Amino acid sequence: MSVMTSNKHSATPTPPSRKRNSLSKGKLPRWAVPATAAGAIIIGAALSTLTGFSVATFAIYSAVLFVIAATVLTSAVEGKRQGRNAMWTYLIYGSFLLALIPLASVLYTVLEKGLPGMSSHFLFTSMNGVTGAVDNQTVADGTPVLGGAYHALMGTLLITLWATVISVPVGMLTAIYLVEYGKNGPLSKAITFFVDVMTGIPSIVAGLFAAAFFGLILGPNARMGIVAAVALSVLMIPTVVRSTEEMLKIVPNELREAAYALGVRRWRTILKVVIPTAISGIASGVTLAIARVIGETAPILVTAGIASQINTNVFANWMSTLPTFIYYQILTPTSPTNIDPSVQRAWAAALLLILMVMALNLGARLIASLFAPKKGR
Amino acid sequence: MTTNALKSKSSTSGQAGDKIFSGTALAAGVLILVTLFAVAIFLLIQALPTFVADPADISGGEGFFAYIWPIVIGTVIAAAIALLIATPVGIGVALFISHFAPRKVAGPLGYVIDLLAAIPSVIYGAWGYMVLAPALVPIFEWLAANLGFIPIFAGPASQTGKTMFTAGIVLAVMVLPIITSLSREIFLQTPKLHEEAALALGATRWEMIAMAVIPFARPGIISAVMLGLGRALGETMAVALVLSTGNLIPSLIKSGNQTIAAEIALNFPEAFGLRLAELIAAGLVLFMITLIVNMIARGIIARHKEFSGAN
Amino acid sequence: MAKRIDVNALNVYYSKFLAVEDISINIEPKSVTAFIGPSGCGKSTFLRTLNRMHEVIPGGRVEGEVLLDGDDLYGPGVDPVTVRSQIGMVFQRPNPFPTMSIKDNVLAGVKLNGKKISRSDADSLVEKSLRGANLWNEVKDRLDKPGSGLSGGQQQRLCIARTIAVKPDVILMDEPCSALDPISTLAIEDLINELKSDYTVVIVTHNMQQAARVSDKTAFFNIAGTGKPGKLIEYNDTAAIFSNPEQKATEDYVSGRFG
Amino acid sequence: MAKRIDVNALNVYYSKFLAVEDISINIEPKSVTAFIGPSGCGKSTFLRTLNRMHEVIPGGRVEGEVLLDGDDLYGPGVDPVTVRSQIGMVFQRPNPFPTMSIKDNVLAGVKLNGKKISRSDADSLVEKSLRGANLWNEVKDRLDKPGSGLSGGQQQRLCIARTIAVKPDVILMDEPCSALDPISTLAIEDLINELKSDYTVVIVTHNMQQAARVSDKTAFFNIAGTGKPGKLIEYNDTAAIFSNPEQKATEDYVSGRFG
Amino acid sequence: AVLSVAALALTACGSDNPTAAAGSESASSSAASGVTGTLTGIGASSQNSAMEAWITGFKAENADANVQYSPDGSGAGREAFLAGGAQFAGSDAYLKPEEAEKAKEVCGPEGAFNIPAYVSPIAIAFNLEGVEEINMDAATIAKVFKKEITKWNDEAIASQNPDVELPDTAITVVHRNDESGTTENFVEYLKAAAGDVWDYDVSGDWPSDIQSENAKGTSGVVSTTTSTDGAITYADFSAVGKLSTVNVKVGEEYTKISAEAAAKALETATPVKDAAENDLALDLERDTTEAGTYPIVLVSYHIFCSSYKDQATVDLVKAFGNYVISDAGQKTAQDSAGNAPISAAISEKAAKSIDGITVAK
Ligand SMILES: Nc1ncnc2c1ncn2[C@@H]1O[C@H](COP(=O)(O)OP(=O)(O)OP(=O)(O)O)[C@@H](O)[C@H]1O
Ligand SMILES: Nc1ncnc2c1ncn2[C@@H]1O[C@H](COP(=O)(O)OP(=O)(O)OP(=O)(O)O)[C@@H](O)[C@H]1O
Ligand SMILES: [Mg+2]
Ligand SMILES: [Mg+2]
Ligand SMILES: O=P([O-])([O-])[O-]
Repeated sequence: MSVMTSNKHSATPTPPSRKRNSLSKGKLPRWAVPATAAGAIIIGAALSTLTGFSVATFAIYSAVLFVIAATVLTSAVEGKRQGRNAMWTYLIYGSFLLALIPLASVLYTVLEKGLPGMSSHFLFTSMNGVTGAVDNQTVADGTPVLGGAYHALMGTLLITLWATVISVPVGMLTAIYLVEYGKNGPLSKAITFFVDVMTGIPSIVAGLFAAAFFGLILGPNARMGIVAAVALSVLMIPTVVRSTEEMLKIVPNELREAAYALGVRRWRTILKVVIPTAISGIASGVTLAIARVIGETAPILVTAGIASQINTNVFANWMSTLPTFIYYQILTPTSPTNIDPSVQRAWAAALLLILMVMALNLGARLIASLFAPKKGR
Repeated sequence: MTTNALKSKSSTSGQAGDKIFSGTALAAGVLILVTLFAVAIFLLIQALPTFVADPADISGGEGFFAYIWPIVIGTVIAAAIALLIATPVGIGVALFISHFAPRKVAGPLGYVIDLLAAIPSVIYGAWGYMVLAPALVPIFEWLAANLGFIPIFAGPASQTGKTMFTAGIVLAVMVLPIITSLSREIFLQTPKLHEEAALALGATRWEMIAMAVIPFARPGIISAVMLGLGRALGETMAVALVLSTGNLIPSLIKSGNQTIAAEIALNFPEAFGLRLAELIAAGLVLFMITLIVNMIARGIIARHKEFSGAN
Repeated sequence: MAKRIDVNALNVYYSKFLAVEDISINIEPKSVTAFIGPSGCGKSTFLRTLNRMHEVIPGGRVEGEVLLDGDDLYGPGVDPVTVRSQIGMVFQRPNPFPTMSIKDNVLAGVKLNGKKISRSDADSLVEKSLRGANLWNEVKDRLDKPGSGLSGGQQQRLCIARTIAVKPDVILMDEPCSALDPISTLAIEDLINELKSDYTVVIVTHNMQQAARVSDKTAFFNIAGTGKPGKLIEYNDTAAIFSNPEQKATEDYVSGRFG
Repeated sequence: MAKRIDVNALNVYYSKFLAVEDISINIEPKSVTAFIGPSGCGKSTFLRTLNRMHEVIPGGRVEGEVLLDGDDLYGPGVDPVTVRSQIGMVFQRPNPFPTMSIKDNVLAGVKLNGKKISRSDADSLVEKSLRGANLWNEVKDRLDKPGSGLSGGQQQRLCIARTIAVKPDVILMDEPCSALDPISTLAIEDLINELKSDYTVVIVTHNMQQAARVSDKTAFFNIAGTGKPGKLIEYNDTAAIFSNPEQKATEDYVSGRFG
Repeated sequence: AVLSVAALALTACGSDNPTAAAGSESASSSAASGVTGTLTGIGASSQNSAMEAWITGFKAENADANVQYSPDGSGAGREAFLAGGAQFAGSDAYLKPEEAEKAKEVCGPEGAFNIPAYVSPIAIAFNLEGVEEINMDAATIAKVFKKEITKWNDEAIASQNPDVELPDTAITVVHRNDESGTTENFVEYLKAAAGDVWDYDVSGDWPSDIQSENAKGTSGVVSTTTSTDGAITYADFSAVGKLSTVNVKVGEEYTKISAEAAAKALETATPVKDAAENDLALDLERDTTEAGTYPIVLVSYHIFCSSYKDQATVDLVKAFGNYVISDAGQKTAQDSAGNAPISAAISEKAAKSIDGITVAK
């Protein structure tokens, strides 16, 4: 029925009497989608103004209108299936754009507030000796803010490193047990189940547990980096196990069989065939797990204490991490009367933490791409 | 025939490698069980005073149950909002990266979304009350004015925007990368054979996804959502900073409600004695919630086991 | 229902690699055409361009025209989905949907069309298609079991059943019998003969006997060397190709004297 | 190097399902034995019990004995890995390792077990194995490229090269040529003939001509109906099976008059 | 791996002397006094800023000594102290009798004692455009925070502020959502001074019957109040920033909040009944009528053991405890935290108590 075809095909010898391509009948012209989008935006703006203009309602109205209109239009012209396809396509694009909003907003906030505080002084000094009086003085004089996050940066690196050293082997081995050895036995079912339960341990509980556990061994309130690392491990392990398990599961059995048939031992098959095949997914899982705990505050407070000095020994004395640093700079500013220096330090530290995880992410991707299944010819 | 030549000595040394490896793997699994068991014991012992105490001594004065159930509901509400938003969006984003975005940009895009996981919860909290909450106030007002007859949107809307709804959104943003990252990796692993089978039958891209990709990835998606749920249930600092807490109320756009994790974080510093036991008991309850939810999820996965995607 | 296919000067690329060069071929409706040629010469690649499955591979693209009853498959505004629902395909490796039951696998393509299909119609379509693929007897008791629990040959026949269930105009088969035993192979060959009366069938095969048995016309592809593109060497009536080929290479190949 | 295989009263199960029942067969060293039979009759299943690959499938188990030069593969204390390094296997579906280059795929059996091998030894082993599998010329310029970028037939030959590289005593092949063109098929058949002088070869095939061409002895398997176990119907010299079978079913099958 | 490389690369280049560049304090001039070791304290966050100043000042005088303090909260501090996990606690409340009893387990038969170390007035702060100062009596404050008075131009407020033009803005009460010493002291005042209106129990938790806006921590309530027109809250005076404050009616006059007025409140405080001789726990007279006194004051204590295991610890505790209550200590805290100093009389008594710390037998 519809004559909206845009197929003006140049004449070709065979067959002679051809007017238009029947395969392209009922296709929306190229301009239709942008036109619908424009229309949706205009009507969205109008509707939003009617109810008191705000960017949010404007965006919501426009997006909803666009998806409905584009779907209906595509359905009418190209058929119901294409309509449904179009709808889901727009919804999926939409969900991506939607996810970008908070990301952009958070990143903008962190950059805007954190950049002014980023300096080499901030990066390479601790908070040792920086008191409210110092902050009051800098505010009064208008000089650059003193004190930095070096001690917290070191704490974060070391504690996270130790947590990773503990949880990645344990988590990956557990996942390997579940997928390769467990064979759905009662033990592996129990582990799978309780690993899921473990994901729901509130972080503070993990901290209290680690503190209590080390308390039994080392006496009350033994706070140091390694205790925090154990607490973080409790939080990290389930993520590592879960993501590794899922990635191992989708490695095709054919590959395992191919290796077994070559007389390769099971553990070598796992290490050399299964894991490399799944490494990209595993690496993102581990990165995710690290990212998940690197920003933890509550469990660190009760396990590593707080320090304003540099401490690079996780087995003795208190330690600060970037999140606890941020937390205290915001909640108990160094100078209550002049909170700006503290706020600036907090956001700069947040920016630093994000940059760190970004670097980590890049590193993980690099590792993954070195091992990942080779593509192409 | 006297001895079996296949049982040669060289093989026993090789077998040791297998034994050690599987033994280590088993040990790792058992370690996790032991740890969890220890956590449970720790929680039980520390929480015990709560259950033997005089109900009048418990916060609120009416016993532990009366104290805990409103925040249990609050926890469930917050996690539900978070998952209701994050699950479809997360899967959508994962699909976008795995099957819609041009290959060249898909990698970096995934990376960008993963960045959301890198932001510390304190920062989410700060962003939540400084940026998100004020931005939501007009929407809450609109909801109260137009949909106020629905109890969850009953007005008057909060003037600061620090509501359950806001907390739910912050949690959704926090769990989004967890869901996205895991589902994306699985979507990318969907066998090309099956995708091509669907396409060759004349499936549109969406139909191909519904036919080959989603069923293949289903158990993985459920795992991803479970991981996200764990985070949503257990998140402390962000909720503590974003939510204007209070008694349990149905409206999501007024201040009120509380979650277990935030209750613990907010009161732990000043808690001692029985109050501390109460908070730990609350942690125990959260533990149980996770247990129950996971049992349900496992049930769903098990029901479809026969049709699992592997091979 | 059957349609003719005319290919004009088609080049097929994997990114920058030209895998198949300058193919022109006319495939008659209601006929069976066999593609033969040594491994790696681009038979599968070329076959996949006939229902636009080639572009599914990242970097996969074509130059030239493929006309289905005169309509260019690659014309502007042509939706590959329309193309593929008219031109069905059976792959070299069996690929049933592992998450679907045998029955749902057969109905997968039919259900796509969104047409409501009654239970009894569905059942009879399933039976007809499975019988057509010579699989009915083996699976009739376990239609609700997953398709992945079948043997390799059974899986391949399931895929054939799935493709014929949607009644396309053209059916492309990439070595459909390579995993089958002689009985199933014969059944499939019978099926191809039957299909011919309504559909256009194109089949890739390594089995000369099979090509000789089932096809009306045969196209011989060859490749000059690694990294070189595959080319269509000769295309003629099957009888001619096997008994009286024009090209030396063809003769060598069909007589097994090649290489 | 070649070893004999004696199977006594072997039952093969998938969990509770008895897939293959009561097989007794003696396979001579330095011979080629072909397994033929209709799809789903348990050829692959039985073949996999000969190098203990069957137990890799969850629920897979056997009853009975398989003797390799008199030693029971399933005897107590026998390490399946030892068995598999002596009895190699090529699968129905090509399965190169996607993370490895072509070269590493060939060396997989050696390298994955952590054996040290000098560069030049490795290179010559790769060339020898690839030549043996008739793939050398096609891939010699891209040994460092991933194995997954090859055509189906090339992949299968790569898998054959990988298997012969570890120099097993017995080689099991599950339809190794089903994805190959006649030239490669011929090459593989030549290879099998060559291997015979040193190894024991067992091959599953759907191709009667192939069985007739390459094998010394042929075993015909059949299945009474769905859900029934597969059985060994007749086992004899290939010539006898094809020209003068004892059983009616065998005769029907090899003459294509079956079913 | 990435982490470890980064860690190694960075270890070499950090500095513990951030203030050196500005030259405001020289790190090298500290005198070696003989006290050594690390003193661990856990407790109130209210003292944190002051504590940072004390630690810095103390270390400047005692190069070989270190003090670490974790502002986990008063309850956590007392809990840790009683479990032997900290040598002293900072607490917004003195030890309760049963806690004092328990302290004997870790501190020996003499138990522990409280020293007021940090005093700070709690401001009732609000954000109302164009209004700088407002007068309220206790009952009005209680009614506002109980949400019985909901408008800024309510008659009850207007009658006390004839000179102020009050807008018709709704009052948004902002309270702490975490359990807090600030809340406890504030509601203690309301209960004492306006008990007929404020009929809730005194506790660090805000009464759950009053549903209102809330936020975590002093900085949380201040920032929420600052961004909400018509909001009112209570917070440590040093932290209220740009917010306006309420003048509280004491006797017949309205007292404007100040450190001096707060210090005065401390002078009128009475020692806790039945306290041991060395214990300086105070009960503040919240309903005082003495003009010029600001009664909403938070006193935060340092809790020490009467005896410690070894001489080194005793020396360290004594040195630090004495520094805190010394004029120099109180001055440096005031410079940093903006609190009120303790009076000379209390300082003198405290010094005596601290000097009485002995080595356990
Ligand atoms: N995904 C791909 N990317 C790049 N090159 C490819 C890809 N698939 C196949 N090729 C190359 O394209 C050429 C033709 O491959 P094709 O699979 O079409 O061969 P074929 O004739 O079907 O062989 P066979 O009979 O073995 O199936 C070969 O050189 C192959 O290596
Ligand atoms: N993993 C499995 N689980 C359960 N049953 C299986 C499994 N694999 C195969 N079977 C069943 O075992 C029987 C024998 O299968 P097998 O794959 O050995 O047949 P085959 O003779 O190799 O057939 P083909 O020639 O098609 O490859 C069939 O009925 C099949 O359905
Ligand atoms: Mg092919
Ligand atoms: Mg088979
Ligand atoms: O010092 P606070 O107890 O009010 O946090």
